[in-house]
Amino acid sequence: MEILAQAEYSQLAGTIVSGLSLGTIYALLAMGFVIIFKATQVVNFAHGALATLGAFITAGVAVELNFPGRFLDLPPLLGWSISVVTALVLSALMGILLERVFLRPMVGEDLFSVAIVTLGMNVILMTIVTDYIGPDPRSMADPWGDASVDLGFVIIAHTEIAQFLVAAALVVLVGVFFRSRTGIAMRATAFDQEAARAQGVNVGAIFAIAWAIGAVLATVGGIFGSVYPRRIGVFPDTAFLVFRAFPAIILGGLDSVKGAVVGGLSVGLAEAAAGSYLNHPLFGTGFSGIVPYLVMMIVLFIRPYGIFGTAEVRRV
Amino acid sequence: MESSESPAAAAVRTRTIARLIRERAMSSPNQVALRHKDLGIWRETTWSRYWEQVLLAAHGLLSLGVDTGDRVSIHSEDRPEWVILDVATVAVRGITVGLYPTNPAAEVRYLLSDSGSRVHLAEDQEQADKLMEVIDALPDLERVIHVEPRGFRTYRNDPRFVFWDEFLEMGRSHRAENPGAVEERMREADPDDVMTLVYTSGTTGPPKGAMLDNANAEYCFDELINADSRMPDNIGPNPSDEILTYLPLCHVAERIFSTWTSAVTGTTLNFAESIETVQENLREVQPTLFFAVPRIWEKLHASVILKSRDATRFKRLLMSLCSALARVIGRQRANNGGRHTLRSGILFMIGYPLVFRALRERIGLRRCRWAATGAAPIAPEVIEFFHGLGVNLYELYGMTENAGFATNNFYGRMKLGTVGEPYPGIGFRIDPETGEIQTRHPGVFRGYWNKPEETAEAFTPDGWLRTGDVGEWVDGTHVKIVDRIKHIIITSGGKNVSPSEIENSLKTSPFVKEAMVIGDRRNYLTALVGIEFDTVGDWATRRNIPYTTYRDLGEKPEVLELIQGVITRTNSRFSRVENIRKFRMLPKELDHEDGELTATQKLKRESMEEMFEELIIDMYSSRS
Amino acid sequence: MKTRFKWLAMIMALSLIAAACGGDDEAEAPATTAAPVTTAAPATTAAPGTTAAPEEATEEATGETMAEEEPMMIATDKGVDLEAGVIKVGMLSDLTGPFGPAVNLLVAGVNTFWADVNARGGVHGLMVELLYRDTAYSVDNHVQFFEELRDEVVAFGHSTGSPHTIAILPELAEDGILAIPLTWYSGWSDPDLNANLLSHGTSYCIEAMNMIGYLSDVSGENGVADPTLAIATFPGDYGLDSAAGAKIAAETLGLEIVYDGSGQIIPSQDNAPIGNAIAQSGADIVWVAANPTTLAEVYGAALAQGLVALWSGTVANWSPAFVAPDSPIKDAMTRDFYGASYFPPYTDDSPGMQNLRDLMAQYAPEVPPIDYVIEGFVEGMILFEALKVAYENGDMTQRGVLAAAKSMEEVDFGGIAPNESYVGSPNERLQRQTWINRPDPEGLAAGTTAIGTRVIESYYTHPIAADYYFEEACYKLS
Amino acid sequence: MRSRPHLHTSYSADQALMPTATKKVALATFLILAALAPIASSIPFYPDFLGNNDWMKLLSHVAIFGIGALGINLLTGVAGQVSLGHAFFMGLGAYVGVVFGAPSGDLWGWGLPMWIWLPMAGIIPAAIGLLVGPAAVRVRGLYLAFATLGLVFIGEWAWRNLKFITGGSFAGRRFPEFQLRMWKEEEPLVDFASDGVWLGFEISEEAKVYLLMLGLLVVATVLAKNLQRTRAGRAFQAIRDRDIAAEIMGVNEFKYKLMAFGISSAYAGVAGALFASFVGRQIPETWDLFLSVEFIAIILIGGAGTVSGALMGSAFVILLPRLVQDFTEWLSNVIADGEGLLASVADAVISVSPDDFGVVNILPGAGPGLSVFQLNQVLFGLLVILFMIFEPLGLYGIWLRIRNYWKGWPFTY
Repeated sequence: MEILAQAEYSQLAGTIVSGLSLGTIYALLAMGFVIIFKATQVVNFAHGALATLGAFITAGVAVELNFPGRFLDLPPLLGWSISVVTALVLSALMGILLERVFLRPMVGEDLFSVAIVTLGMNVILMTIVTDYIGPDPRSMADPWGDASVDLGFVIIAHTEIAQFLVAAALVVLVGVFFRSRTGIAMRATAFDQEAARAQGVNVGAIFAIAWAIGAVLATVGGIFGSVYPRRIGVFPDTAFLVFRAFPAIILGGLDSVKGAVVGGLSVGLAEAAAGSYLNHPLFGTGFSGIVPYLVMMIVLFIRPYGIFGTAEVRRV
Repeated sequence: MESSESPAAAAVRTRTIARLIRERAMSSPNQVALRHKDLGIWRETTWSRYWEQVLLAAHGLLSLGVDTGDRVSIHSEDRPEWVILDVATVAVRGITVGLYPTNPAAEVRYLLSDSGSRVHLAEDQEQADKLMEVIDALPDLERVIHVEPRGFRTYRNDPRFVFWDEFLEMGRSHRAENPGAVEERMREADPDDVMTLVYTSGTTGPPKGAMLDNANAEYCFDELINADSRMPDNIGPNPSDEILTYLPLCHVAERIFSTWTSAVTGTTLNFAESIETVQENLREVQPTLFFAVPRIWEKLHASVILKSRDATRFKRLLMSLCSALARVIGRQRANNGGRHTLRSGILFMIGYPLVFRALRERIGLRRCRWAATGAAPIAPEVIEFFHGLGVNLYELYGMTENAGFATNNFYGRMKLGTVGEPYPGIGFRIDPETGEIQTRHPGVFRGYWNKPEETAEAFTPDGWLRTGDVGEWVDGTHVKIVDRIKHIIITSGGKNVSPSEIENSLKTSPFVKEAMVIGDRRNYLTALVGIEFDTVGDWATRRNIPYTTYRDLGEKPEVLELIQGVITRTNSRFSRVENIRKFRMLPKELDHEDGELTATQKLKRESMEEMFEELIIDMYSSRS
Repeated sequence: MKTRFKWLAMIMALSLIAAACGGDDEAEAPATTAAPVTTAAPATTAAPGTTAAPEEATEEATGETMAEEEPMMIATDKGVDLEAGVIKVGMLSDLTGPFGPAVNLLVAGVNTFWADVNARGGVHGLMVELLYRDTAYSVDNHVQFFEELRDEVVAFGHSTGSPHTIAILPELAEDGILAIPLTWYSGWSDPDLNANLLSHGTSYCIEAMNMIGYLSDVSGENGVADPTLAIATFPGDYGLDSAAGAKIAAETLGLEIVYDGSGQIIPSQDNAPIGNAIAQSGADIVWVAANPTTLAEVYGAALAQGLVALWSGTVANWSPAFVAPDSPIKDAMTRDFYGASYFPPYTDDSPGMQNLRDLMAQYAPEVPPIDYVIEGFVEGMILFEALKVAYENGDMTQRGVLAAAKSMEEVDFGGIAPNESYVGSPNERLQRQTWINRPDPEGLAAGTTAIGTRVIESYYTHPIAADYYFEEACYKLS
Repeated sequence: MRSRPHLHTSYSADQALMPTATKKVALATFLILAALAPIASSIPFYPDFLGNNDWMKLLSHVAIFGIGALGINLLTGVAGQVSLGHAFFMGLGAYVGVVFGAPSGDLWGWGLPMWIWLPMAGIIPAAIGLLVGPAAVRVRGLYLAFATLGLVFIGEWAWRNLKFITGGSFAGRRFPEFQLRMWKEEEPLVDFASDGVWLGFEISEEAKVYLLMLGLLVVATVLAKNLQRTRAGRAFQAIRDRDIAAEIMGVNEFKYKLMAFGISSAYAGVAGALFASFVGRQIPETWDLFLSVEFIAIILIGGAGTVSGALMGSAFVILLPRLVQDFTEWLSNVIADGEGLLASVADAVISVSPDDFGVVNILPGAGPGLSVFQLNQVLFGLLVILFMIFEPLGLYGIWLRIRNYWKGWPFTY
């Protein structure tokens, strides 16, 4: 009896851990998506490609280039961190480049036309990334390996702990950023591009910053989506994480960073819970995968603009 | 029905327009007689329905007690009801009095009291409001019919007002009680019955109502409208022709060209929505016969030039080539009496598929087989241009007092710069002393309504009508109009100058809308110029010249320079004494209601000189 | 366009490497060439009799009526141009879809094989030209490209995907065209399906039987008498066929299935709950038929929960990245994993494999030493044989090639794969051998193995598989 | 009035589908030419390749997607409700069709004739669309797009699990063939699923299917075009342009949005059923998000809100990959035969042999750089992007510009 209760307890704990682990990845991807949308009015269908590309760049820097390991003999965590930061800078530049080349000409165009452009970007990026990744997953060479801590009732991998810490730090950083001068300028731009421009905000720079932040967050999400225990390296299917993050984005509200975090975590928890508990044959195969969408649809029915989303002002 | 009458009776009978329309309704009841645009759709009225409506309206008039010789006035834009009431009035031997829709209240008062109208048609609230301002001064006025129901709330309890549909209802019940009453009245019609009073626009003095009787009209039917020879291939107007009615129907030209032509020859009348939409309506209707005043031709001409400037490089190139082509063709034709020469024919075959066909489609004259201009002088370049496009445009000359009957450029014998030859068989002469044109024929009017003195003045002692226009013979066959007698400028140097010739030359520029040449008893000529706001505005926008109002735009140095260019160009065509030395821009757009223009958009020179006295004094005093 | 986005639609038997025996008593097989020797079944065709020595055979068969220098009369219709000396072969490949990376390597093998054949005179002097079409693993593209090539080629060198191949079966039958399916679906043995197909290799179903049987023996040796079994697979023919095999084995051996996740692994979704569930079930043996990333996901989750079991799966699950030096699961995998494959590894020392390695080095030096290319060679060899026989039969029409292919009695791959036969009953032809591999991180690091495994059993057939009698597909595609 | 195209004497004339004789003649010519494609080789000056089976298939594909695009165009282009749920309704239609039309066997199938299963494939999705509609009407703009995206995932889950209908994930099932029967007779009245002789011409199976699809497309187009000029069609546009204003003017927003959902779903269902039968076999994964996105791309590329845009868009999206493929094939031939400037330029970026350097590797298989097939994909993505950047109004915008160029002749407006 007691053993059974113990097992149930640990299943619950395990579910919460894996739900949070999934949720933080969703939250990171959703935050990047929302920041890009908010600042530039672009629905970025290439966000999955950004995540994959970022993770691939990380693998390239850390493993193929072996930077900075080839020059310096640093402790694994420090060395790897430098690799990741380097990769993040490269990803940010990539994001800026993409925005400048493909999306700047579309400023002012219809939302969905712009979305189609990002879809085209997605095709191009994914084709190239897939070609370069090749047939096998590319290792992230993270310093944690398969190490884990056993808390008795639940086992947590070191990568998951790192993931929680990094995600929390990034959420705080984004929060701080939005209170900075640039962040306020970005909020102004999101509110009214013309007015922001009139106030002397360099809207082009804001777009670039938004894409840089979006690409960085996507990369971090991509990295954590590609390490143990989730994966053993980056593979093109990392991109699919973003489609799974869509309900999180909508749930929180398309233009709410806070919503992205809350949405990401709740969707991750709901999905993990469904995976653990809703496995009766009646639910069929893969029910947990649609739970986020069900939750999203119910929320939308009650709050048509998501939990934290701004209700669009309807004018005649 | 007709045939049942005795030939003797038929001989006595006069062919009024009412009778002609009844005949049409009998012979081709289901053909389209009228077309008007209602909520975007051209509604059609057949001849039988047309006649039916006329009959109801006539009965309605009878029920209102309209008697022989009573005046029925119509104050409305062109619309079927105008024509129906007009014909109905003629049917009951009444007299139609037309008012310009732009007539302000004061003029309404004058016209109605002068004519002593008993029944009045006020189209809509606007006209009714004008009427109501002055109605207390109109003791003769008994009933007011209105066509538009909207806005008549305030007059609902006024027993004088009757809505058109109710009016027809009254006619219907009157007909039920008195069947054949209208026919009876029609049978009594006499050639001497005055059928309409056409008020002259009155460039000087108050308008005078010219009386036209049935005999005048009948002469016009036979000799003018049915004169096949004036049209290409000797094919006169016929039921397959389409006419666009858009000039005020109270003007004699439009009445002859629309109502009368349609009644005599069975052509279909298409009513334009308003004068502003003429260009669009033209494209829709693509009339086969088209009469327009010079102002319209100038506008069409200007729009072609303007739009081609906006076109893409290739189209612009093509257009400039084809305009050059059109000029060559036009000149060739003009020199050949309006017919093609071999060379112009070949050139036309090149230009037609490339541009002319599409261009004519765009301006609405693709199917136009005969077009005319009159009522005011026109620049020869414009006629030449349209001839180049293949539009047979002829200038003709006539006036209210002679039922539009004087000269015409007959097909194949046209001469550019003239108003054509006198109609065969009419009395036509140019007074050798004054150069005034005088006519005498059965179409000449009976006299001015209630104005025996003016009537007497209108005729020479030997009974010829004084037209007031100075003319001269060209090649002994054609007549050239120099100007109104009263407008001729005699400079202090003693030279006679015709201002309208110079003014028209100025107005060929798309930038000039109005021009008035001044110089009577002065040392030199000057001009007041009004710009075409749209085109000059467009021109300014292209050059990034900011402007606000009409006045502001007109006073821009760049615009002054532009107009100076136009004047310099015109000066080069005239002798030195006819050159304009100075000019000033008109500070406002001229308007009928402000008294600067007549209802037919002619300059009221005297009032203009009064109004812009300061400008004129400035031109003759300052050194610059 | 749709399928171009379908990155993760995974499935299919990525099982691209494999083997099978065959090389036992046929020792005389020529060691110098990659081309195997075939004997055609004499009765299957009305064409002139063929033997292993084509030139002489032709002369004999045609007798004195034919002048020696006069060329043989060859019937052709589509895809063969005798004057230009070209044979065109269609390739319906997933080059940019979910299996693109693997299929591209496989295709490198195919290209190398035919480059070598053409360099050495082609098929009786006819050069073989391959017309590739990228289906991106979509059924509608597959059908469309089939239609595009249908009248251009003499046969299809491969056709990726089981539902895809089944979709074109009616048209294949209509025209009598031959195709080599690039899947190892057990249903290909069904006479209803294989009339136009030349399947090869051990099916997913039998592979699972061999592996479960083997692991049950290993468990017994380890002292676990009644091991419990957990199954987790993709949906579709690959996953479900292989799950069906595992279940047949479990039933025969009386193993308890404590977790049945057949068809539960969905590549686009979070599969960690499956790993958690397997960990909860406490299974001793786990059978997975998925792909490397989803296996890693399931395995990672179960491992994080502390499960230690014998993990096994098809070759399509395996990636050298598992045991790469910086892999987080290198040690655990080395401890836990058993892999099945149906041909020997690239490093095998058979003469055929030696020749293959030489050719790869000569024609495609940039391609890493990887087992996928073996499948490319196997396909090429089958088709090469079929074309040769058809030529010798004097009928290189589409139907002629099909008939020739279906008459091949013993196709010898020179040790790079088990021999295949295309005559006889399904059960006589059934391939039952499996190679059993263990992870080998040292070998990978040292470069002695390309794929990070070493063979522990060759030509292995567990009694369950040996006794298996084919009646219908283990998993039926309707 | 003959030769007076702008003189409308009634509203029906004003709203006529084919206002001018020129338009009628042009359309009739186009349709006749399209209908003659199967016998292209026996018509002089007609591009022969169009009659080949693979082009017949491609053009049928275009027609089917055209029908589907008309549906999404109605909902998204005309009524302004962006839906990513189109693939769901297409799948639904396909499976309704197969249940009604496929012969019974291992999986559900009632073996009813085509005149039943095809309409049912429209009716039942329309009914489901009406059921889903009320929820969707509440949600606006992007949120609606993502809400309907949920439908696709729920649909995928359903198709995966309804194995007795769909055949299961990555397994799929056969779909009924195009055959016209009165009832369940052995011999079909008209058999589109086998080669035969029609009017003395050898008509292949593919060509027959093409003719059938062409006919259905014409019917679907006429219906769609007709709908746009009805009261409902105008109401849709009013809702799209200014929903509140429309409501104030008495347009019942709820009713018309629902109606748009229903009709669009019916089109999707029919297109789905046709597509499944056309390919012959479909796996549940066909009806995924990317199919929906493809349709949005079709109408955006074609020009949202216009019937001709929907058709041009589907032709573009379906035919572009083929054209890109032919282009790269031609390019590789140019390099292979190798003389001239183009060949050397192309050679610089394309590697034709393993030891050659270049961004693109013309050989399939592993090698340096992108394979030619990957190049196709990149080009496709690039073309879509460039298209949207340079012609945001879509193909219809281009058509409009060409038409206006001539319409305004000799002016520009």
